[in-house]
Amino acid sequence: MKVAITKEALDPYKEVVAYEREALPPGKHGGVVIFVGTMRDFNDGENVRSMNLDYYPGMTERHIERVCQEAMDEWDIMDTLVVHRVGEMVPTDPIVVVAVWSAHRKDSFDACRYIINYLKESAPFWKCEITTEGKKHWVEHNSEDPGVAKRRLQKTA
Amino acid sequence: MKVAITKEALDPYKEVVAYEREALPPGKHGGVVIFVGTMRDFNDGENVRSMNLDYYPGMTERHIERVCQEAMDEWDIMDTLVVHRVGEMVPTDPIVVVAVWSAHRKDSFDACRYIINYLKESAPFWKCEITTEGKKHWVEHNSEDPGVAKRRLQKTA
Amino acid sequence: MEIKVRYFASLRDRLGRAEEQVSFDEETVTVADLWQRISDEPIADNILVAVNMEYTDTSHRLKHGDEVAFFPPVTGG
Amino acid sequence: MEIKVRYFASLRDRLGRAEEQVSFDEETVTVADLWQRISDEPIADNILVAVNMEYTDTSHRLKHGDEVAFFPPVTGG
Repeated sequence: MKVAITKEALDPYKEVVAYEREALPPGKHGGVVIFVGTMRDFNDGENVRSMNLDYYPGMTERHIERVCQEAMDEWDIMDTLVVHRVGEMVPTDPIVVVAVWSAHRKDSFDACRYIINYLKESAPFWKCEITTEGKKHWVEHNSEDPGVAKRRLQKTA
Repeated sequence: MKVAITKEALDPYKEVVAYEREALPPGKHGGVVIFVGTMRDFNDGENVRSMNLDYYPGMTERHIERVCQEAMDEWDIMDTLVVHRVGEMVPTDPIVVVAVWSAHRKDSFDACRYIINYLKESAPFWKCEITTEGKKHWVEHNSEDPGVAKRRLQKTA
Repeated sequence: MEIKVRYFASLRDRLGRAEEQVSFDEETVTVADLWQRISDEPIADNILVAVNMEYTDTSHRLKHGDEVAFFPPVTGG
Repeated sequence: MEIKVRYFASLRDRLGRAEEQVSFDEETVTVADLWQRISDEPIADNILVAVNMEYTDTSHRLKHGDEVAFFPPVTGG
């Protein structure tokens, strides 16, 4: 299992290939399910130039690792990789890659979806939009489901 | 939509990057779900050296394209890519890559799984194992579910 | 009428050929008639047939220029 | 006891600092007590708290060397 946060530009497939070579026994997994998340154009604020993603060094990794371990416990999978970019990024930049290796593809699909749902909804990241004038605007709610993060935190607390 | 069959060694991520650059408008998709299928070690026949995958040129592509179109109709996805290797291959070789781009990750997961299930269970391919002595042995049944291919064909007929 | 016939996988190996042309003088020819010309044995239960790359069955009536394929159950990729 | 306090995202911007050390002479100190030392305003309903990188609530009792973090609701990656 590998969880990494990077401030550098993310090459998702380089990460997958490197980790597979390093950590997976050759010829044992039947497949890998990968999700690559990319920064979209902004639909609402047309004067937004870039996004700055804040995180809590140490805590963010720990909680992602825990969710990957949950996935390893829940499904019959061989290994997981998460590399997440933080800091300033612009539309079309890859933000995150999740890869799940398994002998059984159903399990890798389910596990990969579980991990990316956590990352997108509940992981300790904070989005800040930066306008063309250089002003910062903190995003208040998760774009997909504003209630999810809070519900999960209440459950955890 | 792109469906390709190749006799050459398959570099799945090169295919994904090239097609995304060529066909996807930048900054519009929020993510891509990818499945890469790899040839596993043989568990049963230890004297098996390689696999030869047969297909029906023209029919195989047509039926995969139809299933990709079904996925485009069923889910809110932007584009699909399938590249499938045929001919002789050895364990650890990538066999197939399926990529589904979407603004909504749930839809890309569902569509990608639908397409790979078809490819693995019902697409017009025939597996032939080649022993270390160079003998050919045609695989009789799909490894995951021997009944699926036949059921689907009966339905289609 | 002229029919192009193709065989795949184990059936191709068993018949010893990948494809052939078959000619008919009759006007009404089905896939079953075609198989009778190809082989002395009855068509096996599990053999699948496609005409012009679409799955069909042995009652399918052929026309000039059709491509007919016979193959064992697919095993997926 | 010494407590390390960290702030993230909009809360860090609002307080104008990313982290600080806070000392207590008292033996019994909760997260709520800590917040009182940090700010004159009551803690906002939506502010989350973690002690040693685990989510908790303001009734959590602190010990020497704890790292306490306050932050707004996470928005995901």
